[in-house]
Amino acid sequence: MPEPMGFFTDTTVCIGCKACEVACKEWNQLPAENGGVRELSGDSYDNTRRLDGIHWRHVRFIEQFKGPYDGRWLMMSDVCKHCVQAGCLEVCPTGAIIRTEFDTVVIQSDVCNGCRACIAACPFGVIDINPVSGTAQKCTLCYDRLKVGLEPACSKACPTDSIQFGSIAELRARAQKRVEQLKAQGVDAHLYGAEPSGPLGGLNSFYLLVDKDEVYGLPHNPQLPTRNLTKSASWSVASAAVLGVLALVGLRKRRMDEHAGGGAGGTGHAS
Amino acid sequence: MPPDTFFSGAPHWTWFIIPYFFVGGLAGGAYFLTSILEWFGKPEDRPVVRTGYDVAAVGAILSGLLLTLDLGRPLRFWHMLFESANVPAIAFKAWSPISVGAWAILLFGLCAVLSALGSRAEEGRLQMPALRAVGGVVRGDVAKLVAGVGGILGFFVAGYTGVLLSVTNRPIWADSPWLGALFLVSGASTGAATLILLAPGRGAAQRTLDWLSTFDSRALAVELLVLIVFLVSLGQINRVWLSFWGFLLLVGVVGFGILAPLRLHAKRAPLAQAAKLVLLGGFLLRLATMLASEGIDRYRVALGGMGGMAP
Amino acid sequence: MGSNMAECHPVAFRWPMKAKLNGAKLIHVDPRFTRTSAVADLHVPIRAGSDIAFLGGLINHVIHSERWNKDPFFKDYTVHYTNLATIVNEDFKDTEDLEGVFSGLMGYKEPDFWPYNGFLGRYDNKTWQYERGPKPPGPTTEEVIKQRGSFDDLLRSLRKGTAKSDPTLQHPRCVFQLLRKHFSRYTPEMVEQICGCPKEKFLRVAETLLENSGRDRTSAFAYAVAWTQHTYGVQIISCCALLEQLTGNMGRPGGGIMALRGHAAIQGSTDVPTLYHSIHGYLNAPSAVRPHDTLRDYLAAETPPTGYWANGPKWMVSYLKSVYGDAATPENDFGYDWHPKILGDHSHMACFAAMNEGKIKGAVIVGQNPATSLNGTATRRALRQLDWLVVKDNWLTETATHWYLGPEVKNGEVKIADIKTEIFFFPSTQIAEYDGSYTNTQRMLQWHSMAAKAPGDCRTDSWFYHNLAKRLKKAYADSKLSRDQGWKNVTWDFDPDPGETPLYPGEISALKVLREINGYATGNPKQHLKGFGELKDDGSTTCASWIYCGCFPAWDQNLTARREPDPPGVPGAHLKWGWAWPANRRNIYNRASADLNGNPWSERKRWVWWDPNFVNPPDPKTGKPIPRGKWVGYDVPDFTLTMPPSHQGKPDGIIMEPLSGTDAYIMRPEGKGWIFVPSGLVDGPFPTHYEPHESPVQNLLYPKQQSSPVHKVWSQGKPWNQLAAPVGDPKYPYVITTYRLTEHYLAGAMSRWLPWLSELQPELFIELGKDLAREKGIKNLDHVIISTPRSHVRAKALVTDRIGVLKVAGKTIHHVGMPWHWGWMGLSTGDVVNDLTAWVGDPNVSIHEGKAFVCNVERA
Amino acid sequence: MQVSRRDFLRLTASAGAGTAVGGLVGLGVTLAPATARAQELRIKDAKTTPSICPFCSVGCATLIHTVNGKIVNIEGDPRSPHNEGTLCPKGAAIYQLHMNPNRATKVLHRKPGAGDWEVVELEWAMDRVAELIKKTRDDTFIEKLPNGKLVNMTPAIFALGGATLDNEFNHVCQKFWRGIGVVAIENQARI
Repeated sequence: MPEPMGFFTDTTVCIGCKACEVACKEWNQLPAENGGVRELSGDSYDNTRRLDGIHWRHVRFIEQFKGPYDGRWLMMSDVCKHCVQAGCLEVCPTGAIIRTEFDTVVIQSDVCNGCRACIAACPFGVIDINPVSGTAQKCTLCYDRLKVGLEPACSKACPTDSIQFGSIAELRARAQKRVEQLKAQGVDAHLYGAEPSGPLGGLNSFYLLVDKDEVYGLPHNPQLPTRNLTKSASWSVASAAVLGVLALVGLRKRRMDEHAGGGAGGTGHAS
Repeated sequence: MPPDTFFSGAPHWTWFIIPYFFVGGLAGGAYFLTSILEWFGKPEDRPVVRTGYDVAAVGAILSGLLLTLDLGRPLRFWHMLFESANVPAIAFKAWSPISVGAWAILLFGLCAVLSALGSRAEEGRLQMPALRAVGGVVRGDVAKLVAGVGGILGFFVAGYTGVLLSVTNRPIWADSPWLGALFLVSGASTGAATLILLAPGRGAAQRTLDWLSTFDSRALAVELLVLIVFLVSLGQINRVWLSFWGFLLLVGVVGFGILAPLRLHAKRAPLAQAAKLVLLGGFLLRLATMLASEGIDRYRVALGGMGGMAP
Repeated sequence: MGSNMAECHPVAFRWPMKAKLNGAKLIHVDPRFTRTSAVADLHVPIRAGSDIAFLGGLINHVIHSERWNKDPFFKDYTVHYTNLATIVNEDFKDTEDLEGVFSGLMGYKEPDFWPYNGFLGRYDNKTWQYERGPKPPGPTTEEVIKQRGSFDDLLRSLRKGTAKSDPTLQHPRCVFQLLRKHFSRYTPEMVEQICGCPKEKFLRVAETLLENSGRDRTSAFAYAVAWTQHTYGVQIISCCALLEQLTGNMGRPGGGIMALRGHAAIQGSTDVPTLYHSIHGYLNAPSAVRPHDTLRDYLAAETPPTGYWANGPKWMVSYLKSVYGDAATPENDFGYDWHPKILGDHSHMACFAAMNEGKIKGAVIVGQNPATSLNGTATRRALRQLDWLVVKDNWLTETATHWYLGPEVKNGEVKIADIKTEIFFFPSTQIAEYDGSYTNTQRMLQWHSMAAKAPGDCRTDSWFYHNLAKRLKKAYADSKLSRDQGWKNVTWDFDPDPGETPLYPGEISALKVLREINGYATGNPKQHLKGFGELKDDGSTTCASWIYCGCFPAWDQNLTARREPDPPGVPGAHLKWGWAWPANRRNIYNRASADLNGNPWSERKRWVWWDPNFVNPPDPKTGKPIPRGKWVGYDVPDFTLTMPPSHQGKPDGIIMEPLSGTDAYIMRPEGKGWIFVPSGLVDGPFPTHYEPHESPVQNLLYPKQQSSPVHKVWSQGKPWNQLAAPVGDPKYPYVITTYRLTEHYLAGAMSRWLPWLSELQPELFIELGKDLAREKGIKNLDHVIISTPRSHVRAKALVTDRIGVLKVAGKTIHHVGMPWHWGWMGLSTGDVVNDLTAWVGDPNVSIHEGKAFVCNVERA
Repeated sequence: MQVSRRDFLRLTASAGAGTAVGGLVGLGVTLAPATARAQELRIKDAKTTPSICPFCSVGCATLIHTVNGKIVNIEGDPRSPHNEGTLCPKGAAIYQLHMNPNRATKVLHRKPGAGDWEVVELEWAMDRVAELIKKTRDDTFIEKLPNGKLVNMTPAIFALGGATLDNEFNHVCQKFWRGIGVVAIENQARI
C-alpha cells in the first residue's frame, strides 16, 4: 500500500499567479463561472473568492498595509485539506466520499446524489455543488494522476514551488526546516495542520502561515461535525421521554377524572 | 476573530428542506401521539387515531418527496439506502443523521401507511381487495405493534432533523446540541395542533381533543424552555440574531407561535385558533434557524483586504 | 527594476525565488507594490520614469564607496575589460558643462520625401570620440570604394589610430574622470527629491549591490518594457549596463542584465527582423538617409574595422546570396541595388502618422492588435484612412472589428458607410497546429511540432505569405521593368521537398526555412554551415542570418529541437537543450567570468576559464600545429578558443588581429566594454536624467533641459493628435503608469477569449492610493473616468495602499496605475487604456513613452 | 510507515475522549482506506508532442496530449531547464487557445463602405489580396528619389506583426516584403 500523500503549501513563496487554479481546471475540465464573464470583486486580486464545485483551488490575497507602500501582501493557494479525520466522509450517506489508498479523501461523482450534507460538514468550506454534474465536488488530489504515478496538476504547475506534493512524512520534515529557516530570519511563521495530534488528526494538505489562521480564512480549531452527535441525540431522546410522560400523564388524568365520575373535561368549547 | 463554524460553506438547504423539516416534524409528532392513543386510548379516541395515521402517512410521503426533490440528482435518491456500487449492500452510517434519517423516513412511512390502511379497513373504507387484505392484517395487536414502532420512528423523524443540523460545521446549527430537542418538541406541538385542526372533521370526541390541547400547551411550555436553553447555549454566536431572522424568532416563534397559543389555551379559547398559531410558529422556527445560518458564508478578511493590520 | 517579473514572467521568476531561498537578496524598485514586491526582501517605490536618476545615484555611490576603491577586483575588471581608462577627445562637453545637453547638438529638419522621423533635435557625435594616435598609412576609403577594392582593403582603410588611455584613471579626460563629474550631483538627497523614494531605502539598495558584487559574488538586474517605453528608454538600459560593468558583473554567472521580453518570439522577430530598421542579424537596413549608395559605401558606413563586427562584409554578402541566389554576383554587388532602402523612420508610430495623412494605402496585420495600441484614437483614425486592410489572427480582434465596433463608430462620431477601407480577416492556426521555432528571451531557439489540425480555414501565417509570394511571383513573371527585377530574382523555395507531405495544402516546410536561415554552401543546400566562422564575403556561402548560423549544422541536425537537459546537480548551461545564438552560447562576453590570467575570479563563480595544458589538434585548414592551451568551461567560451590570456594584439591589424588576450568584449572595436559610448546612441555618450515628455515636475538636475533634447514626437499639432500636457499642468496632476497582469496577455487577444483566464481578472480597473481616493471621494469599485489630453477611459477603482503618494521635488504627487489588457472584443471587455498614451518616443529605437505620463482621475 | 500511521489514527480517534469519533470508531467509522473507481485517466494512450508556450518570452516547454488527433491535455515538460514542468496561468490555459468555441475559423471580407462581413472562399480572398498588393505597389513604387538616390521601394504598404509568431514566419514575411520593395515592416518588439 502506498504512503499517505498530500500537499505542503509554503505561503511565503506564493506569488499569487493562480497557475494552480487554471492547471486544476485544465486537468479536471472544470468550467469557468458564467463562462468567464464576471464582475470585478474589488477584493484585492482575488476574483475567485471561494473554493466550490468548480473552483478546487483558490488563491487568497490579503493586503496588510499601514500606509502607502508600507506593509505586506499575503497570498495563499487554498485547497481541500484531505483531513485525516474527514467530516465530509463521516456524514456522507451514500458512501460517495471515500478515503483512498493514498490517505486522500475523494468524492465519487457517480455515487454522490447531491444531498449536500458534506458541504455543511466541512469546517473549511471546501465542498460545493458542481452545477454541471449536480453533485458535490472538490479537489481529488488528482487521484487519477496519482494512480499512474503522476504529480497533481496544481503542484506540478506551481512556478515557485509554493505548493509542494509528496509523502506526508517527507513534507512535514521539509516544512519544519522551512519554519526554522524563517524563524532564524525573524519571521513569525507557523505550520497549520501539520500536527497529527492537532485538530482532525492532522491535514494531508497543510500550510506554512505568517499570520493568524483566521486571516487566511482558516478556522483556528476545525472540528468533526460528529462532535455534537452524542450530546444532541441524548437531549433529543430526553425531551422525547419528557413529552411521552406528559402525554401519558394526560391520559392517566383523564381516566382518574372519569373514575371520579362526571366529565370534568367540561364540554365548554366544542369546535 | 470569528468562531470556527464561520469558515464553512452553506449547503443551500432551503425551499424544499424547510417545508420538509416542518412536515416531517408534525407528521412524526402526530404519529407519536396517535400511537399513544392506539396503546392506551379508548374507543372514543379512534377518530383522532385515524386522523393521526392519515396525517402521518401523507406527511411521510410528502417528506420523502421534498427530500428527493432537494437532491442535486433526485433519481439517485436510492443511493442513500443502498451502495450504488454493489447493490443490494445497504448504505447505513449509524453516526450520520442524514443516513439514519433516510432509513427512518422510509420505515416511518411504511408504518404510517400500514396503520392508515389498518384504520381504513377498520372503517371498511377500502375498496381495492389487495389493500383490503393488507389493511385487514393490521388490526388489534399487529396494529399496536406497527403503531408502537412507527410512533418511536415518528419522534425520531421529528427530532433527527435538528440533530442533522447540529452534526455539521455551520454557524448556529453546530454551535448548540439543543437543536434536535427543539425540533422534536416543536414537532410534537405542531403534531398535536394538526390533530386538533383535522380530527373534529372525523368526529373526534371532545375528551380526546381536550387531552390534545392539554398536551399541546405542555409541549409549548417545554418548547419555550428548550428554545431558551438553545439560545443560552449559543453564547456569543447569538449576535447573528441581530437580524431579520432574530426578529422573526422573537415575534413569530416565541410571540405568535408559543406565548399566544399558550394564552389561548389558558383562556380556553376555541382550539383551532391556537392550533393555527402553533403551526405557524413551528414553521417559522425552522425558517429562522435555517435561513439565519444559510445566510452566513465562508469568513474572509474584509473587502480589499482592508482588515488585517490596517485600521 | 523596470519589470514586474513575478507577474509578467512568473515561471522565469521561479529562479530568483530559488536564489532567495539560498540566501540571495531580492530587491524590487517600482512605482507599485506588486506581486513581485510582495516576495522581495526590499521594495523601493520610485516615480515612474525616474530610473536614470536612481541608477545614476547608484553609480555615484559606487565610485565613491570604500569597497569599490579598496578591492582591487573592481579596477582589474574595469581598467582591462572596459573603456573606463580610455581618454576622450578634448572637444567633448558634458551635460554638466552645457546645462543638460552634450556637445554637438543641432537642430533637425524633416526631409520632404519622408517627413515622419519626429526628431526634436539631432547630435553630431564627432566630439564624443576617443583621443587617438596617428591613423595607419594606406589608401583612403574613398579610393578603395572607387576601385571596388577587396573588403579587407576596405576595412584597412577604415582603421583609426589606437585610442589613448590612462590605466591610473587620473587623466582629467579619461572616461572615469568624466563619469565621476557627470554623476557627481546624483546624490542620495537628489535621488530622494527626483524619485520620491526615501533616502534610506536608496542607500540600502546601494549597499546591497556593493556587498553582492566582486570576485565571489555577482548581482543581476532584470528589466522589461518599464525601462524601454520612455523617451530615454535606451539610456536607462545603457545606464544599467554601465553600472554592471563598473561593478564587474557583466559576462559572469549570476550577473549581467536580463531583458525580460514580452512575446514568445519577440527575440526571434528582432533577430529575424520584421522590423524596418534592420536586416538579419542586426545589420542595419540599407538607407536613403545614410551613405549607403553602393554595397561598399554601406559596409564602410556600417562596419568597424576591428573587433568581431568587422566580419560584417561576410555576413552581408551571405545574406544577399540568401535573398537573390545565383543572381547575386560579385559584379552586381550581390544584388545590393535591388535591395530596398528605407527613407528614414518607418517604425510603428511613424507609419501610423503617415497613414493618417494617406501616405500608406494598405496594411497587412498578422497576430498584432494596433486598434488597442498607442494613442488608440489616432491609431484607429489612421486605420480608417486605408484603402485596404488585411487582419490575420486567431480571434476577431479589435483591429479586425474597429470599423463597426470601435468606440468612434459606437458613439456616432464616425459612420460605417464613410469608412472606405476594404477589409479581410483570415483565421490562423494555434501553436499546437504547426511546426516552427521560437526564440526566447535568453536568445534560445526552441522547436515545436504540430500535434493537431486546425479547424476550418485556419492556416499558418507562413502559409499566408508563402501563397501571396507565389501569386506575386506569377504576376511579375513577365515584367521587363527594372523595378521588378529584384523581386523576380528573389529566391523562393519553401515548398516541402518531394516525399514530404505539407501540414496543410500549400503549407511551407518550416525546416526548409530554418535551413535557409542557418545557411549552406552556395549551390549545395545539403551542405549546411556549422557556424558563422565559415561565412565568406565572396559569395561562396549563403546564409540569411549570421547569428543563427549553426542552429542547423547538418541536413538532419535541427539543434533547436533538442530536449536533453543536463543531469541534476551538474553545474552546466544545459547546452543540449535547444540552441542559443550566437554559437549556442548561453552567457555573452563570458571571457569576463575569468580574471586577467584566465582563472575564474573565484570557485563559486567559475564559468569559463583558460586551461593552459589543453592539447590542441593541428589547425584543420592549414594543418599547422597549435600550441597547448584552450578556453574551456560550462558554457561555450565567447572568445578566440586558443588565444591565451597573455596574447598581445597587432595594433595595425583588422578584425580580431588587434585584440589581446584580455579584450573580453570582442564585439567592440577595441575589445573593451563601453562605459562611455562614443557611437551608436543618438542621445548621448552618458545616460542623463531627463523628465518624461509629460511630467508634473521640473527637471531638478537640469532646469534648462526638461526632457531629452533629441527625443521623438510624431504628428505634432495635427488635429487628430492632441499632444502633451505642459509641465505641472493642473488639469492632469497625477502620474500614471500602465502595466500587465499575470492573468492576461498584452491587449488581451490571447486571454480575454479564454474563460479560465477571463474569470480570474474579469474587468478593467485603475489602482489608486487611499489618499487620492479620500480626496476625490472615490470608494473601492466606484466607476471613475481617467483622462489625458488624448482621450479618456472608464474603469472601476481598486483602492489600495500598494500605490500612492510620493514626495517629489517637495511636491506631493499621486501615482496611479492601469493594466492595459482590455478592448471591446472577447469574454472580458473594457475600455482601451492605450487611448491615453501619446505618440512620443525614444530617439534611438522609436519606442513610445507608455510607462510614465500624466492624467486626471474623477468619479464617474 | 503507513501501517504505524493507520494504527496511530485509530488511537487518536478512539482516544478522542468523549468525542463522538471516540464512539464512532467502535461503529467502524471508516478511516480505513478504500479504492475509488477512479475516472479514466484523460491522457491514457494519448500521443505526446513536444511544444512551446506561445505566451511570454520565457519559452516554457510543454507537452501536448492528443487522442486521435484531438487535443485532450497540455501541460509543462518536466525536462525543461526553463520551467521544469511548471507553467503560469496563461501557460496552463493553452488548451483553451485551441479547444474554444470562440475561435474564428472562416475567412471574412468587408466591401468598402459595407455594414457587415461576408464569408468568402480562402482562395478568392488570397487572389484579391495579392491583386491589391500589386496595384498599390505599382502605383506607389519609388525607384529613385528626387535627389537621384536609388531606393527601389514603396512606403505605401505597412506590414505589422511577428513577435507572437515563429522565426520561420518572420523570415518568410520579411523576405517577401523586402523582396517586393516594402520596408515598413514592424512588430510588437517596437512597442
